[in-house]
Amino acid sequence: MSTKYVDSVSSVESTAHSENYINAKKGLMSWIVTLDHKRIGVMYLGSILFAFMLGGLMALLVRLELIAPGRTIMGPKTYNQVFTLHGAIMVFLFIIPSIPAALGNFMLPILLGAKDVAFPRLNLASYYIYVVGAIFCVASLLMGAADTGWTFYTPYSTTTGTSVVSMTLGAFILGFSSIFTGLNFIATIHKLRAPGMTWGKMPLFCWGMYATSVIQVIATPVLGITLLLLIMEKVLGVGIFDAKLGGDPVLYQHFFWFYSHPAVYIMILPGMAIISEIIPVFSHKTIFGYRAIALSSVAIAIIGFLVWGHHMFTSGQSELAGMIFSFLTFLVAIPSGIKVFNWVATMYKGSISLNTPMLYALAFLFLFTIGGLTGLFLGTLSVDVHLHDTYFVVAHFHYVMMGGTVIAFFGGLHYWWPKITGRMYSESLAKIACALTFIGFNVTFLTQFVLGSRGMPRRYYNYVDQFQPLHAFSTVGSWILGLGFLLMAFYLLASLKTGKKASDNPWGGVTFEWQTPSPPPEHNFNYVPVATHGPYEYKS
Amino acid sequence: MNMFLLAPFMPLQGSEYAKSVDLLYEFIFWLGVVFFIGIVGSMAYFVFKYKRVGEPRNIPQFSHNFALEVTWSVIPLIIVIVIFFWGFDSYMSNRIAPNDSLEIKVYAKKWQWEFEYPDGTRTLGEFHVPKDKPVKLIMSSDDVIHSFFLPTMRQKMDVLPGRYTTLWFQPTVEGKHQVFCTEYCGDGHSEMMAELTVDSQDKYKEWIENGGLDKDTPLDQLGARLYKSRNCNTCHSIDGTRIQGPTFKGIWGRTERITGGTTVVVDENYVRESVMDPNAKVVEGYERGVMPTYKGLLKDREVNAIIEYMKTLK
Amino acid sequence: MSSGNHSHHVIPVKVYAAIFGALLVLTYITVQVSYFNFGVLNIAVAVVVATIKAMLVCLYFMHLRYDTVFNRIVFFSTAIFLALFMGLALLDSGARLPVKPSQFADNSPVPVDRTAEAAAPGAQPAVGGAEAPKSATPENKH
Amino acid sequence: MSTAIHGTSHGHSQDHHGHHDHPEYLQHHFSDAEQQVEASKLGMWLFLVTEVLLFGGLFVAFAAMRSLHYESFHEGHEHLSKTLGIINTVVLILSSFTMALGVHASQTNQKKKLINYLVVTLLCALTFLVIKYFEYSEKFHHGLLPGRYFTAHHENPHVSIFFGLYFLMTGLHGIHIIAGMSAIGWVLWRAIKGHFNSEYYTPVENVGLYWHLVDLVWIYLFPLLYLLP
Repeated sequence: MSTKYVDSVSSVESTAHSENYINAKKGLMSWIVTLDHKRIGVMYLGSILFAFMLGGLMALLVRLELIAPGRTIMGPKTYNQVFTLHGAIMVFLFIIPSIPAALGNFMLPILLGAKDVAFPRLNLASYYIYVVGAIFCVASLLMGAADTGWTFYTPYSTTTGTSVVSMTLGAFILGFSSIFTGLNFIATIHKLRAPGMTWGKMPLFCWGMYATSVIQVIATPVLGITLLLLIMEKVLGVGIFDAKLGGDPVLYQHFFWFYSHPAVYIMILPGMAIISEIIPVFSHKTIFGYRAIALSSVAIAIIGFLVWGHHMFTSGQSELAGMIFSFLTFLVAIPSGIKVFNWVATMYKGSISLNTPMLYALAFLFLFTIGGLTGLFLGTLSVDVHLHDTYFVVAHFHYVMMGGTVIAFFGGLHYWWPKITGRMYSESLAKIACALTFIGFNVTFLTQFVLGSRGMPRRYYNYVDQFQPLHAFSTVGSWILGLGFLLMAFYLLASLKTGKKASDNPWGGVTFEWQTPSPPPEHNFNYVPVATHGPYEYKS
Repeated sequence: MNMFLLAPFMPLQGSEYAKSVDLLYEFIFWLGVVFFIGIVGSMAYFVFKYKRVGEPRNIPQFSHNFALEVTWSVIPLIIVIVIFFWGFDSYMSNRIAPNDSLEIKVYAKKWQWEFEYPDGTRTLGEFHVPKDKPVKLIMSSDDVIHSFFLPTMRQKMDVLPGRYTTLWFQPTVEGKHQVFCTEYCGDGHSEMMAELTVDSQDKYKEWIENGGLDKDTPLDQLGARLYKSRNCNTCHSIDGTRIQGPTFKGIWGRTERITGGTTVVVDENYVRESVMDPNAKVVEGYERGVMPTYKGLLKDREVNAIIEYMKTLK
Repeated sequence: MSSGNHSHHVIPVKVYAAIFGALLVLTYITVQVSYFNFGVLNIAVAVVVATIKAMLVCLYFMHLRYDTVFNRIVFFSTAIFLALFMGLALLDSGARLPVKPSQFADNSPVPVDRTAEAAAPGAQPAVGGAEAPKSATPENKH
Repeated sequence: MSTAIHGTSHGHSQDHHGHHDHPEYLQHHFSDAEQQVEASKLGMWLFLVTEVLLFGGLFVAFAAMRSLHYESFHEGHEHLSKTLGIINTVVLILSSFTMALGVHASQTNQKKKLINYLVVTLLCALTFLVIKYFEYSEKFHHGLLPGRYFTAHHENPHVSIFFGLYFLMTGLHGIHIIAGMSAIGWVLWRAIKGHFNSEYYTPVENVGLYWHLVDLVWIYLFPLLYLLP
């Protein structure tokens, strides 16, 4: 156990126990202008869960429409707007900020043993920029939402009448929120580690956040310039991306995917970071291959910049470019594989307790393995030509983004819920919700692999009759999935009121956050934490 | 040997190339199953075997094993490189069309495909090709990016405005094959389908001789088929609801007010004129310049067929 | 209390003046070079001179030379990512040129913007073939 | 990294500056001044990375469009006046020089010089904007505008793309100049109020870094737009 350097007076600790970051200051203003990374994390958590509900609603509408060919509940134009909003809200408003900005903001400084992030004011600014960006996206929803898909491909996006400018402006602003979070975390990890915490003693969550922040800082500006060029293309008709005016639509795709593929690693790396925290604690065993997992996070971050062309194998790209991108895509698959092997190896000869966070971690391993392996189909040139832009791709990225990041996010939420709120949630309800989510997810998306292989194209409002049974099956799955999340919302909110008090260390973890009261005091620790050993060293 | 276990997963194998793609698809699939069982199986086994009972005591705390980690890095690396080369090889073999292939020009425009044969025959929404002969499609778009997808031939290529992209296949199975548009292109994206019919050599010759017409089908049935295949249904409904153009239901013989005050009776001449020159007499309340001209796209017999079909729509 | 550690490195004014002079000289050079037409070489010279000037500003004006190693890595990694982006994005810009007629047997011109014709009433939709169509995306004389 | 461990045993007042045994500029969550300086400089360098990549995107678009429409870009480039470009470059390099001297002055505790150099830098930036204003008004006058607003006579078809990119690149650069000027103004105001000394001059240094980057971007913009035949 990490020795407390300054033996704080026990009386102080007990009084401090009741005084924590939530009740340290009262009143709405104390939340609105807070500089405390924990409060900003909680505010982010509330906002992204709201965005998740909104995006999830859109998803249920899409699936409901597709239960039968032809018109079910909405016309083609509305359907296109709903699936565009589903994509844009889920990507820009939920999944990119979810783990880094919500859980990361709360946990990173504590895991490092720091009092706060490096630039607290920048952290608050990042949240308010997120809110402004969200307002622009929701405003676009009200003024005839964009119907271009979350990729805004030109020349369709520059010629459609819907409010593409408002949505792209929203995404442009959200980009800055993401940059500031990344910038903040890199400075924090470099400069604010506790005394004695070398890079080798840092918890793997911080390694994951570090790799994610590197991508956020380097890739997001290119999204900014891409959306700026798109807005100028639409407003001034500059003609860079519109073939009729002499531009090149494939150039837009290069610009867009140069950001968007690293963006999918911004999504998955934090998920992996959480899994690297959960599995050792619930197997009561030190992580297997710490160095391999840490370095593969950074490797994924770097190689992630080389592979964007695999989104464009059939876009009229030259065969040479296709070959290069296909080869590099396979290289980036290796670090992900190494991580999965290391997690499974960690469980070998451990003492595994199946609490809810561990259940989510196991679900992550199951779903992410399928997601990763189906990526091999899409990385292979000849098979991708058949599968590109079909439901196979939809299933693949849902398995990796939802089965991976969202499941890991909820695993992390359950893992740190006692620390964030000081309350325990009902374990039995949580297990049911996890089972529902797992079953609903597989029913919804396993069928879509088959749909895609049989040639069902993506973003189709109406489809030929032979696909109807699979679509209906997938829609039923989405209801089960929706039910699972509803149940989770219920018992988590209920736990705020009726949950029993959480102890400092409910799961027996050895990283810093379990040695401070839950919820933690305003300056995270009542003593100066010193890292004397690795993050997962258990006394066997 | 091609016992293709995953047949229900994939559409009909319409060409030899389709078979080679399916072989690679199957290889990756079974490889995935092996890895999946390995990972999830051992995970499940560990959860079952090392279930925590009471307080965890004397748990071995080994943290890495260099040899194991190297093996499970190198082996997947070799496997993925093999998959890469196999995929790249079959991709390249299918990118360069043989010289003697039948070149068909394909024009994509918002929500319909138009085909133009070397001898000038033009069809809309359907095209015929001879069996066992390479066919090369030279495609370009008139407005936004579309994508020509032939599932049964495992072929897909985006269709870009302002330049040509090509795609070729050699069909071996006769019959009708579905064509989809797979690059999102607006409201009618899911309607933008076409139909490839693979005929035997002589049947194709006969089809191409009389400019892609069906001799025997009665006019109103042909009209009904053309109503769908020529995409009239995208703008003109037959159940009375208004889309972008007036509905065909009960239109025959009705007098319509034309923008500019004059009126006209919907008869053969008006329909023929509106098909060939849509902006001549536009019914009041409808926009000009929306309906594309069908001049050169519909043979006289086909226009008569549509007229007969409209007569049946009471 | 100020510990004279390395982050407070003070560069003498003379060095700043020298760098300033060098920047002016380099600007003069790059301007003079632009008056002669060396074809592709011009781009190379322009970029090289600009990079030298940029390095001078970075190392001395921005103290990168006396800064922590990590800051240097951070700044020069942008050059790598930028080169990666430009290189792979423009790798096949040659393949994506509006296609020249010679590439096709019946040398049909660059795809014709038919909607422009179709919209114009009564215009015969120029469909490939011999007569030169009025096309909105004219050929590119490279 | 000497970290003076001092147990601030229980939560102290939350204000940032008024802290009895710490220099007032030190924020509470940093253990000492040097850690704060290095963190803020690292943060600034990371921000400069995002700026470089933002403009980098524009350079990639410029290169792509130039390779596609060489003649149009050549014709568009003829309309730009080289002399104004040269003057602007010299002005910006001068402002970069005076900014560097300003940082030097703040490092050596010379408040008077710091204020003078900052004022000169602001003036140079202003002259840059004025010259830019003349260039833009001349373009507006001749109708050399981006995209659908391009009304000038042109032989090659895509000169409007050149001016689209010209206005985008120099416009975005101009916005960054204005942002830089307001930052320098803020630092000037704090310098006048005597916030800076040889121990604490990080804001001056960071604003200096930002200003040098703006100059750096112009160093690349100038030859690509004005000089390349």
